Amino acid sequence: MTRLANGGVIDRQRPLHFTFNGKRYQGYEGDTLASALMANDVLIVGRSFKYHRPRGILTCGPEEPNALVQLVSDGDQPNLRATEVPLREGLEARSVNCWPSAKFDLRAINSFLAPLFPAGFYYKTFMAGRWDFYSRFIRQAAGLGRSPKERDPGRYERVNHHTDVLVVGAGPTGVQAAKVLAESGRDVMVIDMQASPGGHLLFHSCQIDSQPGVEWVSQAAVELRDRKNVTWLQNTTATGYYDHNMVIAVEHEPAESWLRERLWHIRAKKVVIATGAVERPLIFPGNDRPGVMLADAVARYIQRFAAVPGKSVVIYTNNSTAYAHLETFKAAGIEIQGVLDLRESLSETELGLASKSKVPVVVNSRITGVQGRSAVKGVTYQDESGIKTLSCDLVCHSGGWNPLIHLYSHAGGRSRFDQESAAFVPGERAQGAYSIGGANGTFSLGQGLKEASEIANLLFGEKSDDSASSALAVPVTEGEVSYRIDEIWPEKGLKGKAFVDFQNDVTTADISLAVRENFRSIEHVKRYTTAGMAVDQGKIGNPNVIGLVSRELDQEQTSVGTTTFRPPFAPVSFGVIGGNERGLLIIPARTTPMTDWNIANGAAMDEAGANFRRPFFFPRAGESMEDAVAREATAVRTSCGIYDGTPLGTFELHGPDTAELLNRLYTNRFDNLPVGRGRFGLMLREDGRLFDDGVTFRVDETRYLMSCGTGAAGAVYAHIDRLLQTEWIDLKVYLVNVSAAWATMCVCGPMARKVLDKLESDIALDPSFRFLDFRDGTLEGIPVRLARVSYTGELSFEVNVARRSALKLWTILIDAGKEFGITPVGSETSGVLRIEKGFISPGHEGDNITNPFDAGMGWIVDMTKPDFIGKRSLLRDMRLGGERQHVVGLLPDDERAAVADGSALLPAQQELSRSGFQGHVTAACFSPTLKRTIALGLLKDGQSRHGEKVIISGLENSCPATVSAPVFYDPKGERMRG
Amino acid sequence: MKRFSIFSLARNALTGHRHWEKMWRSPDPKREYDVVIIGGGGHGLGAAYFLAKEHGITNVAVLEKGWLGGGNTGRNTMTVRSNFLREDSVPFHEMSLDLYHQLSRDLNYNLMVSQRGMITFIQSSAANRVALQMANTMHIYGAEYRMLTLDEVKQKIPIFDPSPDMRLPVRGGVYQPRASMVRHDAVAWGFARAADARGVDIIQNCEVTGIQQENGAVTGVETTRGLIKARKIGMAVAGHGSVVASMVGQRLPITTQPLQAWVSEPVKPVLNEIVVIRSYYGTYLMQSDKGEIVVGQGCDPYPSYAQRGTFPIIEDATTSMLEVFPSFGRLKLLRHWAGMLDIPYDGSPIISKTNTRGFYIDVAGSGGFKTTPAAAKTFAHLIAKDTPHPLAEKLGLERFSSGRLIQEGGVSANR
Amino acid sequence: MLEIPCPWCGPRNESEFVCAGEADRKRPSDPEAETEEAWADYLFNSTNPKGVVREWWWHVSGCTRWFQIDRDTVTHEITPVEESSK
Amino acid sequence: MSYQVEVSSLADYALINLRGEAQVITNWEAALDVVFPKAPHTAVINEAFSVLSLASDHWWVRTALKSEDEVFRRLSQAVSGEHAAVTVVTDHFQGFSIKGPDAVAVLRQGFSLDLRLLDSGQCTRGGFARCGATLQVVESGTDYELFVESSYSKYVECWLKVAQGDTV
Repeated sequence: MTRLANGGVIDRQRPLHFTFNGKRYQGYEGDTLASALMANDVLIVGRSFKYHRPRGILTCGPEEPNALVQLVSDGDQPNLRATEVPLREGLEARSVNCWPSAKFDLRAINSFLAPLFPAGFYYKTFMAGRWDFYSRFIRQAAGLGRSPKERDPGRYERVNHHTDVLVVGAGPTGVQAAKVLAESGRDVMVIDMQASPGGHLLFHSCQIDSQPGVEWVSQAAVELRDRKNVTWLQNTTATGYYDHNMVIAVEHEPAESWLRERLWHIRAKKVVIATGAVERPLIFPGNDRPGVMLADAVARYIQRFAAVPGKSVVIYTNNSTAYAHLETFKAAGIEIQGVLDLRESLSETELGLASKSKVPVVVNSRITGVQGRSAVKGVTYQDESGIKTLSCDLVCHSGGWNPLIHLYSHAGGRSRFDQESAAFVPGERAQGAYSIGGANGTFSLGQGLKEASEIANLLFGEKSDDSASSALAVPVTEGEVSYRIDEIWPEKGLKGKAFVDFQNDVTTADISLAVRENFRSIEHVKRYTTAGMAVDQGKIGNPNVIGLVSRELDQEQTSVGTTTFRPPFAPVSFGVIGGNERGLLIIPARTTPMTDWNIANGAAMDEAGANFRRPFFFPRAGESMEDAVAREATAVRTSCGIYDGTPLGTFELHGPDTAELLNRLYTNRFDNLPVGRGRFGLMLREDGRLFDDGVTFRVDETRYLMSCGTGAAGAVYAHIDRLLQTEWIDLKVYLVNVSAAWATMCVCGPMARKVLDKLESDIALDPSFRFLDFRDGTLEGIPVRLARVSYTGELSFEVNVARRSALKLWTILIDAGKEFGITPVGSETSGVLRIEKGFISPGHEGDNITNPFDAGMGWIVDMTKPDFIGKRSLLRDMRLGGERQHVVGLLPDDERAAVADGSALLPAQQELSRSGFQGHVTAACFSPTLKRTIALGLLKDGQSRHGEKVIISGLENSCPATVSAPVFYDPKGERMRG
Repeated sequence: MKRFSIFSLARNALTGHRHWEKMWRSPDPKREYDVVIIGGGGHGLGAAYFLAKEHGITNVAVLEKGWLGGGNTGRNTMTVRSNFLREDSVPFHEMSLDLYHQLSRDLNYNLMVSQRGMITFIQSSAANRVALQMANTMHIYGAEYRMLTLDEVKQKIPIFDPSPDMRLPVRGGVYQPRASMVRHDAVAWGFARAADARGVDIIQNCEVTGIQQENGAVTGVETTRGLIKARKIGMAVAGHGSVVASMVGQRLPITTQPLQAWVSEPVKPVLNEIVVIRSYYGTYLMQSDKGEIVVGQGCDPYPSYAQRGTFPIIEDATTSMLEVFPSFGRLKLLRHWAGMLDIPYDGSPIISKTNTRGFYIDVAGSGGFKTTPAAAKTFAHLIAKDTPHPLAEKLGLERFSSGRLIQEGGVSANR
Repeated sequence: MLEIPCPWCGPRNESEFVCAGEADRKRPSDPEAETEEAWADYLFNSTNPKGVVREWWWHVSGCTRWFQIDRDTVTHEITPVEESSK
Repeated sequence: MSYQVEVSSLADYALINLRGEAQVITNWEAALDVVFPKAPHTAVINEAFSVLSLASDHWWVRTALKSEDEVFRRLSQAVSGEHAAVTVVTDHFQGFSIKGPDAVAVLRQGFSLDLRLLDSGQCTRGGFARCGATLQVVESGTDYELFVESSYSKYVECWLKVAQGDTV
């Protein structure tokens, strides 16, 4: 293996040094790691998954199954295909899955134990004792490369793009199709996996319009790229075709230097799939030895990289394409020992090419073995006259070509087996996916260019001669060999391992075993043998598996069918899929005008509903949570507290039918709510369970202001809007979300009125301002709406102010309240205050199972109303009766007991019994006001068990407690109504 | 049925593995059976196995429209757990876990049950409360589910490397040590082989196109391979529950929605436990024995029978994964697919009689793989005895007309 | 990723919408006249067809309008439903 | 290194949300002496204010902050007694300006809708990042104004900074 003195598309002025498995080598700019290794005579690049057989490079593209490397120098990435790794100065890579080295791998012992490892052996053993014991060893042997250790420093981006036509593949047919479409004025996007346009013409010499093919393509590409209606991306792989012509693509080398990769969501009206085809291997014993390569790949290494994998070659083929390479091999100084052709006869052109290169051809021949273990020494073959040998250091084989129908199949397209080209080709098309050229099973370049020239007709039914310009004449090609193939399967019972899936070490014997054990569906064969389940996803192996299964079952290949093609076409980094949504961008952190103030004043923040961040409590130096909560709760009960109620949902409802709507939404009546007053309302789900609650004010005759829980706001808005727009379309009501327009500050506690009195205001705060009244006016000149709403059970004023003046008024209130001990209060504290008052929270006591009667809220349910959401289900609950879980209070005998939310409730007698489950604690806390632990819970038939003893059973401890009414403080609510 | 073991492997190695017998027969359907099971996945084949093993009913046919194990049994993420909220769920799922741990021996087929344990990250006080409620309920039923401090989480999962400015900082976790991973295909193949050996006919490529009735009782099924008579018909067709049940005019409280899963390329072992990142997008991931990182997420947001999913689901799950395992950024997605789940309104399994006598349904619920052996055992009991198994008493359709649902999430959230 | 035809805004990506269930699931005008069976059917059951279903969709991030489409749950082919025939 | 675009918060704007059917529209048009835009994505812009069409029965009137009360009053009185909704929503939304040659390179990361279809002067409402937004096209390709619910303003600020490619 050497580097040719000249030729190849590499920059010989720019040598690049790299290390592979610890040894230093040198390649050139334009090389891939694979071509550089080849030019440095490195033959063994890895070990196979199960038998750990030495493996060399097989192909020259992303379908490479053997040359998988760990790229230590670029983020320690595992399982990269050396054929896809552009060579860089200082690149460092290592083989995967072998120890201590690729040349000498301890686990090669597996090949001697191979008879014990047929397909699916692990289903038939390792059953003594637990699988965990065996899996520890198996997991060490499995897995190819190493997962990266460091955090991925890469930055990524996801973008959305729309185009009329997306062309996938910038080979000759793709570029010609793009030209025709661009000239028709449509918006065209072209994406191509290679670094530069040309497709297979980058690797093969062939004339188009009497110009070297690759020049014709790159010239056409340059003209197209400048057009306004064309977007062109090289180094970009189309990885999946999704619903409604959405194609996901990954751009590997974006122009923006700070981006490592960019993910494209491309919505196209039509998609032209010009992704070409891949060569598939033949099946013969020893076809996995290092030095056995695909014929087209060797031609590519010579043409593109001037790298020569061997000095003397035997070519083994069942089709015409190998003959086109004879000249290339000869010109590279490779001695061709002979062409072994499986077919009975050759065509004129094939014979002509062989004789022109003076190459001996043997027809009707079969390779029966490859000599040499870690390098090829020769082959043994059989023809009419018996077994013969040929010595060589390189075997090039070609079993035919497979159209890349992956994207076409993702789109939902059906494929069929075409006898003539012996390959699965597109059949019944789906969505806007159209295949042309190699991807369509059209292996003649001339024919492919014809399809491309008629693309406008194919996609839009426009005859191509309608458009005037001359560019649409079909380009003329010379130097093409017409494709001929006879698919001939090897006889059974050949000695030696003949591989079908190189990476997962699946042989023809495994396929026969699977069918013998009655795994007859192609999906069963794949899953039992793991053929096609490796990193290359069966790109070159699957067609042979299908062929072997169809022979074993004596069934047509079309009826055997393919396994499902699943995205991605080629592996995609999780980094680019995650885009730049890291840290704070993964889900929004919604804020209020007081958020920064809260943080600045030492709040311990917590996650509230609907992505809001809110203060949990405000610890002072040295205070535990319990201490802080006790201080804050005591302040609200005895002097004055202030908290930020802005995250609550706030909706304006306008219209003459609003009262009727509210009557249907809430369990209580709202049509008799006078202007200037609010009313606490309970909303149920249609199945009668607690949904949300809150106060709704009547602002004027036909305008109401509804507030609802933070977490439920989105669901409440959707619930009301759905009913208005799909069920009760005759109700005249407009629903307007104004949640973020208002900031809400609750000044609560016995001193609340005194704090507000200190401020200059036109709002009278005397007792005529009754509980659940609201009044508009100004505080310190700032327009506000004061409302007497209380979620703490104390005297409380909700100060609602426009966002623009919120922080200013908040600081005024804090200063005014200093002399009254005003204390900022967090949600943990308001939780304690809520439990003390026994206020029901749909999120805690509701628990998706409680109806209002279970929660002791019968007082708010007006069953005389003709209908409201949930009423019919309440009638069902009442009619069916039976045991229900009721909300109860719980008073632990040990007043200092620590009770955790979620603790189970058991009958007093047994501490722990399977049938004893009676319910659970929904909310527990130490009440600083009552100086004891209190809790709310759901208990079977709880309302008839007040005074009874139960056991609160937590994970760490359990304690006896007495069942009580679910309210512990100011049951009649005199303090908040005062 | 010849027993599998290392000795059978060695014996057959000597003769080039040419003498292995068929795992299961491919018989032509008889004209009549005592019981016909529609659906050849884990639940259907398992029910047939338990009918034969525990109830002595062997004149049974399992009808599969495609290839056995090709439905959700072949598409899930191999996770088996019993961490649930309700007292009617925990014992049922605990039985499933117990059965899984003896199934390899019972079936003489290695299901590769690895007890990895499952850790759910706790990233908010609300998540903490739910975890405690679950832990307490499970504690009552003898299922260990304990809270972990942040240090314990870091010590169990070395690659857990949260960034400092994490949107929802991880404060700890909750851990079910017995949660396990099971090789999904092997469940279908193991049950199929054992049921076939006991005389059950497994008939593939046989789609049921209609169900015949006479005055309110089933009499047989019309299939693409002819009419098959039977007095008892069991339906276990995850993803097609509504389609088959409509053949007897039975409407069900389920919607069919895709549940996607995907794998990375195989790498050396880096992750032992099954990890759940609930608070962002409800993402869960684990590393298979072969070395692939397997990731799953909640359902796609609309009903579909297309057996493929929408890409943003993978994007959301990936952002969550990278928040706790940033080193996975350079790891690559290898393949993604989708199963079709019958999502019940309350998220719990439905194993029930119906309005049509002799027609029984097993709707696996929003994660049918973890319930496979328990559902199969209780479904067999229901078919054989026409009364529910004690642990499946509350799983009937009656719970919907009585309104006493077993609320484990499901679709109840958005109705 | 579906592209949903909003009657007002034109075709948009599925991420802008919420699928709001089967259109033939109408709330009974007089719930109390419904039997327990019929009420449970309305609350919990779905037709859930494998094929074309008429659904409500809500353009929550766009014009916030609720509209109906016919969608094939196997091929995801979508045809708009005329406003009047709702 | 980052995209060439300047992002800034808008301050001098007032937004008045209008909901109403045919008969009230003529009252509003008379009150402001302007014909309302009726087709999707269209807006009418003059020096005093601009009227944005958001849905078949939904408009925004955008004006300078100082004339918020006066315009609100004129619009409310024009429809008193009618079934219509006139609401000041200035504080419910936070506006951003995104200007520069790479404006689309930033916006296309957040909007899934086809930005090519929106000419200068047009507007639309659509999914943006994880919060949705109302977009006004000042100059197609280079000058856009974006309104998001104000509880998302900190999130959108951070989003725009990261989308610009700032190596923060």
